[in-house]
Amino acid sequence: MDAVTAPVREISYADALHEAMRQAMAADERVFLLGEDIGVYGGAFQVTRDLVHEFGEARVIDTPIAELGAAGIAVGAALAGGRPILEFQFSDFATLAMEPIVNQAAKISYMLGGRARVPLVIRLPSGSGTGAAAQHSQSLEAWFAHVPGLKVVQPATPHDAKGLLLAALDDPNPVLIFEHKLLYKAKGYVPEAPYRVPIGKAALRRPGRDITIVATGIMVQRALEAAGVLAESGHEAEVIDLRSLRPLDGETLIASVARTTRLLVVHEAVKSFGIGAEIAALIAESEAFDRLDAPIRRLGGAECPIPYNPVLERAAVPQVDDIVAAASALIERGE
Amino acid sequence: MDAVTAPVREISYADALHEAMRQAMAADERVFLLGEDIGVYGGAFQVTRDLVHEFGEARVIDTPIAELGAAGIAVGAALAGGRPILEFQFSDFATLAMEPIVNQAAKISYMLGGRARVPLVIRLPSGSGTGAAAQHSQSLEAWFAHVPGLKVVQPATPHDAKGLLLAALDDPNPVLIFEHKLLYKAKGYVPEAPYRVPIGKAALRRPGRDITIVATGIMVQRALEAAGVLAESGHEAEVIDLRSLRPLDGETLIASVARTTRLLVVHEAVKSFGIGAEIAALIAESEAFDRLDAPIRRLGGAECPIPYNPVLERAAVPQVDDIVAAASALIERGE
Amino acid sequence: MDLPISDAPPAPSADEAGTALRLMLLIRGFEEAAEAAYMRGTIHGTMHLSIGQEATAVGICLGLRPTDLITSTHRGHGHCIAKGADVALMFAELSGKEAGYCRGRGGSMHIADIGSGNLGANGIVGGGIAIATGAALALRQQKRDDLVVCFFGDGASNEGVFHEALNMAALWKLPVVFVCENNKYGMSVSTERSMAVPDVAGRAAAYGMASARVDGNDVRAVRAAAFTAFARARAGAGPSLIEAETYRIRGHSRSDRNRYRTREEIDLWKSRDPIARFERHCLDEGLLDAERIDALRAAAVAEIEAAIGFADAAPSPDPATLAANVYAEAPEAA
Amino acid sequence: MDLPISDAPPAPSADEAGTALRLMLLIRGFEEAAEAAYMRGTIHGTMHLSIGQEATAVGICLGLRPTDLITSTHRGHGHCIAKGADVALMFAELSGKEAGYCRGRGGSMHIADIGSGNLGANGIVGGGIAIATGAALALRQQKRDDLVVCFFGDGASNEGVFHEALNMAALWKLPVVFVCENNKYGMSVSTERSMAVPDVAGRAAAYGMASARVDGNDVRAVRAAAFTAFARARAGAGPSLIEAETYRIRGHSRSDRNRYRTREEIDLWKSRDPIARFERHCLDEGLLDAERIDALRAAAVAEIEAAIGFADAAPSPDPATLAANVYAEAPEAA
Ligand SMILES: Cc1ncc(C[n+]2csc(CCOP(=O)(O)OP(=O)(O)O)c2C)c(N)n1
Ligand SMILES: Cc1ncc(C[n+]2csc(CCOP(=O)(O)OP(=O)(O)O)c2C)c(N)n1
Ligand SMILES: [Mg+2]
Ligand SMILES: [Mg+2]
Repeated sequence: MDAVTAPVREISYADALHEAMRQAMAADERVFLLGEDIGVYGGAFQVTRDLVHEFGEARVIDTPIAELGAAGIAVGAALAGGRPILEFQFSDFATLAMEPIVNQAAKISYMLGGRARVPLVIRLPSGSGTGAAAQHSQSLEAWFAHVPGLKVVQPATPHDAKGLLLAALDDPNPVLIFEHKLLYKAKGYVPEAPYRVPIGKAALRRPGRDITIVATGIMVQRALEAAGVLAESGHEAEVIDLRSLRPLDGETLIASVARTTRLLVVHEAVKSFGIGAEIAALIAESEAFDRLDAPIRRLGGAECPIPYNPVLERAAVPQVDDIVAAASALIERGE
Repeated sequence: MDAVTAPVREISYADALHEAMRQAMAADERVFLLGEDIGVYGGAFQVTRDLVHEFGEARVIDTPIAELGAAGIAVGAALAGGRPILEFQFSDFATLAMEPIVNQAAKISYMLGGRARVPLVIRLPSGSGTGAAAQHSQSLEAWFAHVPGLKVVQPATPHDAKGLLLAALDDPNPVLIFEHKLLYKAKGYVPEAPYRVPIGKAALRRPGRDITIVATGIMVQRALEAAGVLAESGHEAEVIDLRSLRPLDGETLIASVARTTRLLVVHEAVKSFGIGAEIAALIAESEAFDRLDAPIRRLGGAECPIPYNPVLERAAVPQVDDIVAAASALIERGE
Repeated sequence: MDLPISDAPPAPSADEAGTALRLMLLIRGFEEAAEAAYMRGTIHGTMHLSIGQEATAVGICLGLRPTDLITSTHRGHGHCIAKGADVALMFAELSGKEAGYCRGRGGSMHIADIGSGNLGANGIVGGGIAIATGAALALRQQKRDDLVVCFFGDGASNEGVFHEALNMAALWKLPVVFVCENNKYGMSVSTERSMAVPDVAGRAAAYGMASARVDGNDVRAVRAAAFTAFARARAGAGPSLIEAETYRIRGHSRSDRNRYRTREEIDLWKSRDPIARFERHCLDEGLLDAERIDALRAAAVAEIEAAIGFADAAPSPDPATLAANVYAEAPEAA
Repeated sequence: MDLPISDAPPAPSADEAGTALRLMLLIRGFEEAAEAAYMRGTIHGTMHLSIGQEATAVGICLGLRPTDLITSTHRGHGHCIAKGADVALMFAELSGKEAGYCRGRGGSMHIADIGSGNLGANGIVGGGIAIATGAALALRQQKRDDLVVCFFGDGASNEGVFHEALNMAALWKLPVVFVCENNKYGMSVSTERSMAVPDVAGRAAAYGMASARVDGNDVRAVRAAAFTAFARARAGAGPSLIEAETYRIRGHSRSDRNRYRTREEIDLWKSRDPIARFERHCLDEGLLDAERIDALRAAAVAEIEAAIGFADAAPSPDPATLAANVYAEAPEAA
C-alpha cells in the first residue's frame, strides 16, 4: 500500500536495485557483485552502472562468459563467509547453472545438518516484451520455487525491488530475485534510507469484494489496470501481489479468496505447470474451497516459446483485456 | 489394464527398456545410445547391459563425464538426422544440461518456423529410496513439463516402459522418460513384439466410484495397494496412472473426477510447485469443479532435500498408509 | 599441434575472388541495411552486426559444399550469407515476416537456413558448439564425407561446453572444424580480462587438436587455413580449431555505449578493413579489374534493396498461428 | 608452466613421518571398516572407497593449516581424515546417526567437517571445483593468507566446470590448489577413452597455470609438490594444478563388477601400495623403527574400533526433525 499513500521520492525499479546494492556494499564490505558486463558496461540493463567506479574491480567483478563456474564460485564464496550478489545477464542463462544453485546452494545447509550456510543473492532479469525471442524471454521462476532450500521473490514495484534485495542480503539462505525487464524503467516511491520488505509476505495492492486477482511481476500492474476497468462496470476486484513464491504467503491468499469467493491467478510464465498451478491447488485444498462461487481460473503464457514477431510476442502473454475478460466471466458466472 | 488381464510373459522394467532399445537399434540403424558407463559397464542400473557387444562402440557410446556437452551433442545429432537415446546416469545430473534441453531441443522447431526438428529421447533414472541422499534422489519432472516443445512421460509399469520408449523413438520431438530407480526390478507383462503406448494418454489402473487417485511413477503401485486397503472398508478408489505429463490427458482426469467427485493426487516429487499442482488446478478450472464433494488433496514429497538416513528418507515421500489416510479423510468428509 | 598450412590451396582464381568479394560486399550491405532499418523502426528487438568480420565468414565458407553444415552465433548474418542464404528471406526474418526463414518466429538471433546447411544462429553463447559436434557425429554415422563448421567467439571459449565438446570431438575424431572469431571482446570484456592465456588456438592443445591462428581480416589467409582443416576432417583425421583474429567495428549490440574501448582502437581496425584490403589485392594481382569490382558493388546494393523491398511488402504472421510448430508432426503424418 | 619443485621442502622429520603414516593407516582402516559395515548392513546406500589412494590425500594435507580449506569428492573419506576429522563422527555419519558430522542427513557422499576446514564431499562430479575457487575468492577478500585445496578426479577434468573455474582462478590469481587424483578411471571409463590427451596436468597450460604431475602413491612426492604450490598460493602467485597418478584398488562403488579392467592391472597396483612403500622408506631411512610402526598400526585399529562402537551406539535422528535445517536461521535469530 505504501507505494500508493506515502510521501514521494519516485525512482525507477533499476535505480531502486542500484541503490540497494550501493547501500549494502557501503555498509558491509563482505558484499560484492559477480556477473557478466556488470563493470564499466554497467550491466545489460544498467542496474550496476558506475558501482565499479565507487567500489572497484575487486568488489564489482566482471566474469568471463561462464555461468556455471560463476554460480559455483558464488556458492563457494558464500560458504566461506562472503556475501555475493550474482547477476545473470538474462534469467534464461541460469539454465547453465542449475547444478550449483539446485544441488549445492539449496541443499548444503540440509545435507550438512545445519553446519554450513549459503547466504547468496541471485538476480535474474526475466520475461518477454523486448523482441529478444525464445532464448532471452523466459519466465522460469516455477523451477526454483519447486526446490526446498531456495527462496524466490518477484518484486513488482521499485519499492519492493529495493526492500526485497536488502532483505535477501540479510537472509542466511540463497535467495533468487526475478526482475522483469519491462519493469526496470517503471517508477515508484522508494524511501532513500535502507529498509527491508519481508520475504514470504504478499501485498494487498487493491482491496475488493467480488474477486481475488493474484498476480506476479509485470502482471501486477496489468491486474491493477484491469481492476480499474472492472470498477467501471461496478465490479470490485481485489489485487494481491504475490511478491514471494517460496515461501508462499498462503494465509493472505486463502483469507482473500474466502472473502471474495472467486480466484483468478495471472502470471507471464507458461500456464501449465506454472506457479499459478500451485496457487490454484493451494486454494482448492484449503478451507476457502467451500466458499468458492466459481471455478478457479488461471491466465498464463501461451504453450509456446516466446516468438520474435512483436504481434505474436504480445499475444503470447496475458494482457489487460485478457484479465478483464477472465475476471468478468468469473464474476458473472458466480452471480 | 493390459498389465492385469493379458497373457503372461513377465520381465522387469529394466529388461523392458533394454528390449525396446535392442529392438529399435536392430530395426533402425539411425538409433544409437549416448551416456556415461553405458557400454561394458552396462549402465549404472544395467539397463543397457551387453548392447555394446551386440551393436558396437559406434552405436553405444560411453561419453566422458560431461553432461552438458553430451546433451548438446545429442541435440546436434538429432538435428542432423540421427536418433540418439541419451541416458543421464541420474536425473539429478540433468541440472548440468538444462541449456541444450530447454533452450535448444525444446525450441528449435518453433524458432525455425517448423523447418527443423529434434527427435531426441532422453532417459532419466530418478527418485529416492536407494540411500543415495540429496543429490542422487530428486524428482524434477515438473521442470520439464513446464517447457513447451518437450514431451515428458513417466512409465509406471514394464509394459509402459517399453511401449513409451518405442513411441518416443517414433516421435519427431524431444521426449524425456523419467524412470524411477525402484521400479527397475519390478516385473510385469511385456509383449515381446515391438508395440507403442501413445504419449499423452493416462491409464485407468483400477476403476472405482468413491474417489479418483491420480498417481505417477512409483506412486501408482502404492496407490493400487492403498486402493486395496480402502476396499476392505468398502471404499472404491479409482486409480489413474498419469503416464504422460506433457501432453497431459486432461479429458480422462476430468471425466473420472466428475464421476467420483473426489480427487487425491500422489507423486514423489516435492509437493509445492510439483505436478500435482497442475492436476489440481486443471480440475479446479474444469467442469468437474462443480461436482467436487470435497476439497482436492495432494500428497507429495516433504519440503526438504532427500536425507541419507533410511528412516528419514522413507518419511520424506508418500507411503501406502499416507495414501489410505488421505483418501479415507476425503471420502468421509464428502459423506 | 599446429595445423600444417604447408599443403595450402592454390591461390583463388578470378572467379573465386569474385565470389569472395561479392559475398563480403553482400554481408556488409546487409549489415548496414539492417542497422538502418533498425533506426527506421522496421526491425525491432536487438541485433549483433559483423561489420569488419566479413573475411572470416567468407574465407571459411568458400571451401564448403552445400551439403556441409554450419552452426552460427548471435552475430550470424555473415555466416548465413556466406553459406548461401537468400538475403531477401533473411531481411524478411529480421522484419518478423511470415516469409522469413523462420516465419518471423526467430529473428536475427535464431536465423537459420537448413536448405543451405546453416543449422542456425544461437542466442546462447557457445550454444552451437556441442550441436555442431553432434551434427558431425551424425554425419559420420551416415558415412558422408561432409563436415560441420562451428563458428563461435572468443568469449564463448570460456564456456564449459567448449571444453566438453572439443574433448569429445577430438576423442572421437569427428569431422568438425571449430572456428573462433576472436574480435577481442565478449560484449564489454576484453580477452585480456576474460582469458588467462593470450589466444584461443593454444587451448586446442588441451584436446590434442590441430590448430592455427590466422589474420581474420585477410580472406585468403582464412581460406588457406580452412582448406587444410577441411581436408583433414574429410579424411577422417579429426577436428581442428582455427582462430581468426578480427574486430567488431560496431558496438556489441544496439544498446552498446562503447565504454570499454577507445576510438583509436576502433579507427586502427577500420584501417584494416577486410573488403578494401581484398579489393586492393585483387587489383594488384590483376584478379579483378575496377569495372568488375564496381559491378559487384552495384549488384550487392541492388540485391539488398530488392531484399528490403521484399521484406517490407511481405505479410506478418497470422496471430492465430501463434502456437504452430511448437511440436513437429510425425513424418508419417507429414 | 611447470611447477618448480626445485624449492622443495626439507625431508619429513620423524614426527612428520609418523603423522603421515598414522593418517594413511587410519584412512585404510576406516575404508576397510566401512566396507565391512556395508557388508554387515549397518551402513546402507553406496560408498566410494579410496583404498590405494591414501598417499595423495595425506601428502597434500600434511602441508595445510587448520584454517586452510578443502573441497572433497564422492571418494572423500581420505580427504576428510587427512584434514583432521574425527573418525568416530565420520563413522556415525555413514551409519546415518544424529551424532554424525551431518546429523545423518548427508552420508558418505556429503560428509563434511567445517570445523577442520573440510567444506564437504560432493555427490556431483566436479561439483567442488567452482566452490573451491569461490572459497578462495572469499579468503582473499578477507585478506587471509590461507588457501583452498580442491580435490577432484581424472573424470571430473572432462566437466565444463573444470574449464570455467580454472580459467577464472588463474585469471584472478586466486589462492587455490587444484589436486587431480588420477586413478586412471572415471567409473568404468579409462582416461584413454575419456580424454583426448594423456594427462590432466597438461591442461593447465590452457589457463597459463603452473602444474606438476607426481607419483600419487609416493606420499613424499605429493608432499613436495604441495609445498611448492602452497607457497605460491600464499604468496599471491596464483593457483596451481597438481596431478597425482594413483589407482583405486576397490571397485568404483559397491555395485561395480570390474568388467572394464584386468586382474593383472589391479595386482600390479596392489604391489605399489603407498603405505607399505612409505613404511619401507621410513625403516630404510631410520625415520621410524618397527616398534613405532607397529604401535601406529595398533593405535589406528583401536581408533577405528572405538569409532565403530560409538557409531553403533549412537541414536538415529528423530523423524520429527525431517525438515530441520532446510533453511538456516538468520544470525540475529540464531
Ligand atoms: C550463455 C550466454 N551468456 C551470456 C549471453 C549474453 N551475450 C550475448 S553475446 C555476448 C558476448 C559474446 O562474446 P563472443 O563469444 O566473443 O562473441 P562476439 O559477440 O564477440 O561476436 C554475451 C555475453 C548469452 N547470449 N548467452
Ligand atoms: C555430474 C555427475 N556425473 C556423473 C556422476 C556419476 N559418477 C559418480 S563418480 C563417477 C566417476 C568419477 O570419476 P573421477 O572424477 O575420476 O573420480 P573417481 O571416482 O575415479 O575417484 C561418476 C561418473 C556424478 N556423481 N555426477
Ligand atoms: Mg568476441
Ligand atoms: Mg578417476
